[in-house]
Amino acid sequence: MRIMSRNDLLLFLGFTVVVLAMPIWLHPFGAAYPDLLQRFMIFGIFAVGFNILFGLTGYLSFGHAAFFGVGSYAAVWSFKLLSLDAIPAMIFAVVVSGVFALVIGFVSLRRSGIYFSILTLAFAQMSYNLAYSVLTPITNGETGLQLNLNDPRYLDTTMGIPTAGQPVPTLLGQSLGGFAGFYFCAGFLILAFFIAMRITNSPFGMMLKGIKSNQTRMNYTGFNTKPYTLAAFVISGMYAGLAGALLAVTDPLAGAERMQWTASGEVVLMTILGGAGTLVGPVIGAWLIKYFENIFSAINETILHRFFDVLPDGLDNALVAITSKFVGEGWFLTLGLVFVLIVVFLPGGIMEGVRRIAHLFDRKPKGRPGKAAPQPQPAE
Amino acid sequence: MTLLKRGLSRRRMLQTGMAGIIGTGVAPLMFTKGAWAQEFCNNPTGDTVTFGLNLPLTGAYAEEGADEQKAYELAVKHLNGEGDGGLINVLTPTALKGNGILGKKVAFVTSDSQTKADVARAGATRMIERDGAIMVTGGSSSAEAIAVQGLCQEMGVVFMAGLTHSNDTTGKDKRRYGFRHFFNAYQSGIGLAPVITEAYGTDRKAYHLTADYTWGWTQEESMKNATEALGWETVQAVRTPLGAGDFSQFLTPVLNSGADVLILNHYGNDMVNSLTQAVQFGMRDRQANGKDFQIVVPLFSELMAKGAGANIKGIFGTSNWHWNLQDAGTIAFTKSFGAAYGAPPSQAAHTAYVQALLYADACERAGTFYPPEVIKALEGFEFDGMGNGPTLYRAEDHQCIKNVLVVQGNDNPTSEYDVLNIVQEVPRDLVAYDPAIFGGDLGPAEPAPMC
Amino acid sequence: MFEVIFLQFLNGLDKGAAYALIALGLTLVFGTLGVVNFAHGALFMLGAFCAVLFRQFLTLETVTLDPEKLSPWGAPLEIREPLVQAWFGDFGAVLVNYSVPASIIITIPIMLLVGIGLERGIIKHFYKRPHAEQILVTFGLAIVAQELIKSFFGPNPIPQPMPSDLRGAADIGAFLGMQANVITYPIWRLIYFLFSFVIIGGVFAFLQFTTFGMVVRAGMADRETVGLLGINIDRRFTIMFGLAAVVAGIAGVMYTPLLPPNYHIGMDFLVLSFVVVVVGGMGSLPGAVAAGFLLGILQSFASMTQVKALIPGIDQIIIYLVAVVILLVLPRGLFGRRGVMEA
Amino acid sequence: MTNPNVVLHVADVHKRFGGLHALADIDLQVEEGQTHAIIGPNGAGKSTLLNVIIGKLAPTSGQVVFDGTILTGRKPYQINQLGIARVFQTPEIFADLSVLHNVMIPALAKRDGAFRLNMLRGLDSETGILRESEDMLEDVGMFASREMAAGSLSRGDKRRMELAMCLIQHPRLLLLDEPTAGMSRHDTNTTIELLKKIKSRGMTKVIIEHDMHVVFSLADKISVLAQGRIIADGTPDQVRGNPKVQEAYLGGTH
Repeated sequence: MRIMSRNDLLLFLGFTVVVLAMPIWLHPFGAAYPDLLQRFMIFGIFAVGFNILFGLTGYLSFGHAAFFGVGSYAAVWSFKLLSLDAIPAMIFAVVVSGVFALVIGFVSLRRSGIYFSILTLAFAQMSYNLAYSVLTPITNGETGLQLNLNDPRYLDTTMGIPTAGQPVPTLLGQSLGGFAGFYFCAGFLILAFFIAMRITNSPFGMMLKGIKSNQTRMNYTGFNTKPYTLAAFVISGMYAGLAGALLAVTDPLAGAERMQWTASGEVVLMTILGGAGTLVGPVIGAWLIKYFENIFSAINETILHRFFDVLPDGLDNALVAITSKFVGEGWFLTLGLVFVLIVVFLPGGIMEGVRRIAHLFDRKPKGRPGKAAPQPQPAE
Repeated sequence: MTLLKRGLSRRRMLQTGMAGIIGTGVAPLMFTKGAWAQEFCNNPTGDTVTFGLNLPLTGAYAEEGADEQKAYELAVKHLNGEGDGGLINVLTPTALKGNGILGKKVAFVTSDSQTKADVARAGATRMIERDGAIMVTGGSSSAEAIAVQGLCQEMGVVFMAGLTHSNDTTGKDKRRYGFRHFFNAYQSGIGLAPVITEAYGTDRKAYHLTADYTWGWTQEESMKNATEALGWETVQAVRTPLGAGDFSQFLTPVLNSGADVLILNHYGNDMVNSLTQAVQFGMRDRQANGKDFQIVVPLFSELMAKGAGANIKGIFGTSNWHWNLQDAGTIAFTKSFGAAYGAPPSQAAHTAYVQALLYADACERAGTFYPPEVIKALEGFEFDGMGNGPTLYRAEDHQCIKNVLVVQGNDNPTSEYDVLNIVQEVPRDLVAYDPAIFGGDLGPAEPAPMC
Repeated sequence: MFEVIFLQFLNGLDKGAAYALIALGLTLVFGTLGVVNFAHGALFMLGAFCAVLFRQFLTLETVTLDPEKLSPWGAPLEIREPLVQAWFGDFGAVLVNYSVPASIIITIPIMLLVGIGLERGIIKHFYKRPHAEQILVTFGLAIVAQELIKSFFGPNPIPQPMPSDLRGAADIGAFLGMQANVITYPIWRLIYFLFSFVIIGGVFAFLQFTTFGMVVRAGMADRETVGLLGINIDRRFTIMFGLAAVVAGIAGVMYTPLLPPNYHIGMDFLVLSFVVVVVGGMGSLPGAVAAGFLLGILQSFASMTQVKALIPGIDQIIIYLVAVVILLVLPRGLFGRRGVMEA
Repeated sequence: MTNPNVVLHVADVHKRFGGLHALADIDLQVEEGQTHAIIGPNGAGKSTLLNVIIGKLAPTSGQVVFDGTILTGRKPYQINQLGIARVFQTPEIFADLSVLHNVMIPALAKRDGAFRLNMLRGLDSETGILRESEDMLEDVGMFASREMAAGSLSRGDKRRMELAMCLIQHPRLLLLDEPTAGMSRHDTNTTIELLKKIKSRGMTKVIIEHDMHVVFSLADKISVLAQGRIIADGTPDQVRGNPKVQEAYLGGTH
């Protein structure tokens, strides 16, 4: 029995190499510093998980940030109460967010279409507002949940592991700051990608695609679609929880903002931008948005002047004046424009663009459609 | 892993990475010399040091953030010996020479914290890791300050808090690497309560509307304790979400609650909105319990007063500093800032400017950027000339102890900036307190963490 | 206790009117064009900034520097002279005072143009595309709009004073023959409430009693049949989108004295208005209005201390909680039709 | 009533929509292995009857019994799992997926039941299902287009594929709702051949059809529906000669 087809194996190996080599190839782009690299990994996981629900199953959740946030809170509580080791925190976070997703999914999946979206949005906003106000004893509200010197850490105490200085998460005693943190997250992204790949190519994955394509037919074909959608919802919630936990591992603070609807909207944007329903698309979308947010936003007029240096003075200044509206603080404007253009011209996202370009070079009819890159039809 | 981490964590070269590809299209993998000699986070090896300015440029406290940014830019200029030197000339004692810090020119990077703790922390991380910031400063919400100073403790980078007024910043959440020049809610309560009880009488019933986060809570608690000690009664304290915008549903219950004073523990745009809306509800024309209904805003700023316009007239509050104080430091700073930006500085700008100078001065006195030494230089530092009278950076909790201003909205402003009158300068001995009452633990300075 | 409840009810009506008004435009677009318009909040915001622009224009000043005198902070003293205001003579001062309601005059054509331009330029290409894509493209447009406003007007709210005669509170209690000075409510909020009522009533009357409205309603029910009758329904739908933009825009204008507008105000309203529309039932105008008032009143009452003492945190979640309960009990909201947006 | 060969029994079914009596007193018995056609003019209630059988509509009164099991009140997927498959009037297919996958999905439903969390096994290693699906496509003559996206097929091919999707489940009862509607003559004939072929496998079928040519070439038994009632029942020859039927078809349509 083959573990995966040759194409899939190539895709997986390629992906692994690209991810692990990021500190090298991102260097010329100014993005090879640990914090951003960690975010690339974390939001990549988030988007891959979201894609299992949205891209494969066709359910547009507008409240996925809730699971992300719950994952973060659970991880920080594990650091505070159990141990500074990352592994128990991750397990705890994934379990808690899975249970949370089970409850919310069970209720929300009673409706479909935009009614489902609004239900998930409502649940997420409730979680956010409660985290902000009455749940303050658990979440520490707007300030965010942090680690303290005098946290109990029962597991560490019983095992006699001392902490020196400001407590930070570790992996078997190794600190997870900087590049160690990146490789830790990268391992999880690769694992998450691998599992998503298996799910996509499994009978279960095909059922999800079937549900997205034609739920009526699924019912008349003898499938009880409810448990399938619920399973997809929970899996994707667990992915979000994993991502949230990783964010807490690399930076042990959990704030309520990461549960707000704008954060949910962001993962939708990532997935669509990259290409919903494809495997690598969401990851690319996540990277692109995070890159924009962190690097594009840092370009200031000095850098622009250097860029337009070769041009005559007047033109130089005019160009700087125009372009500066789109970079730095204006990066969000650029993102909005890119987004509109993508939706208008490339509904399948960046992956559709890649495919179209590949098609130009390769006129031969492709075998096996809808395999690694199925038709990118984001359903409602 | 350590080897790789050290090798690549020389991020100074990454700072220009983006510029590199844009400008030249080539990207040499350069490893700065001396990467192995680094013994603390972002030890500056070139001829510049970089400050990380973490500013709320959008969100509820954006006005303060913009003013802080101006102040930091001015401070950097003055530190580098440009401009009129500003407060460097009046700070006593001072080790500053106006040639940068320890001979290195000061540069800065900024990040928009959006008035959100999460974002502020991410921005600080970015500035430390990508831009190699030696020190992080700024912010105008306590949530941001607490989140960022926790991070700075982990990273081993000194954090000079901007505007943060919660008791927790130097109380239960205090950190060895975090320092606060601004005063706090407790001091506001102590300073303000005698003034308002004298003005409005000791038989008053107060209704609190409180921003629902660390600053609001401690502000509410401090005001409650201070006013109740002087005879006031608290009818109700209601928490409102940060950035609520429309406060009408929280204001209507105030009208017939039996209260005759409304205390707005809000700041920034929230305060502008809640105060404006309270006035629209007729609260300032109202009678309750046979007395004129009053509104108190415990923490005031000129920027908020400007935003609230005529609604602010006659309302009491406290400030860290105000530009029309008449000491040499204030005059020098106001002149310098006014000349540069055409408007007088706000208290947020002032505290930001002073923090930048104090950090630079501490480095000079310590003779190194090594954070534990800088921290030692700041702890227990007693100075004067920065506009607040004699000031002590307390070693026990990193809180500055200095005079507190009680201010009142100006009834007859002569310009759009002349919005506040100083009613009283409460001497620092009166607002000093035992650091132990708020608990917390600073944690160790050494070993200095490696970011 | 009565006056407390009465006031809270009044506040609920006031909030509800605002919600209903913004949801009305949203549901108008959905009901006629079948487009889920996430840019609706941005239209509200653009309207608000029409008021800002109008006032900034009216209060343009000439600035001359007086090098002789210095301000207290050391800059040369500025002497400001009103410029535009002076063109209107004595009327200028009145115009400045009433700048917010007066700016409706420029808001209507601007928003109509914006709406029609948006529909012709982008939205019309999305009629046949999936709702998810409509959401995404309009969301992108909303981001673009708000970022443009941010880069021109800055990130901070710009206060718009209400006319001086309409400041302060009206004594409704005394008006209704009750004890004076107990039930008072801000005049502008009462005006906003009445304004919402008039606009909502106007839209209903327009759809109910004009030929144009009848055609549009027929088109809402069955677009193809109306098209077969040889009526150019597309052009009418374009005008409907423009109309929705105008409704959102003037709602934004009138809201500015209550909440100083900044670039983000539309996004803050967006989620809420969507919840209102969905609770009302997608595409149902009466549903949107009813849900707006329902949620407004419930939100206001949930903020009462007595209620919060009973259920802590209820004021934070009431809207979403009601939305969840209604959607679970009534799958298509209060007045929703079957089969709409369920696929 | 107790004919042991009866596999589907629609017993005294009534269906009202508000005031409209869509089905009245329907009693229908389908015998094992037979092809039972239901014909009738437009609006006679044919589709309603089919929807009642398949569980999409609940009857106002009466019940549907399949092989001793009451179908009424069961969900569509449960009814399918009992061995009833359905071809729709407008093909219900997975337009985004390849033809092969369209056929594999029902095969998996047959094997794995209504729900199975089968997510770590690759589709490629489901060799049994794969071979079965390819064989089935060969049977219906669609093997060549197995990699095409189903949505891009011609109408006739979609219908053939949908038939294959049903046949691969080896249902005991197959319901066909106008299997040749909108087809060209050629496609209709191919479909008839196909249905004849599977008839030899002994599968029970209920066909709703307009096209008399199709009905008379396939059906063993015919029920004629008019205005919600069964007006005639019998072999093709019996029905052909029935004056009531002629009236319903000729006189009933103005």
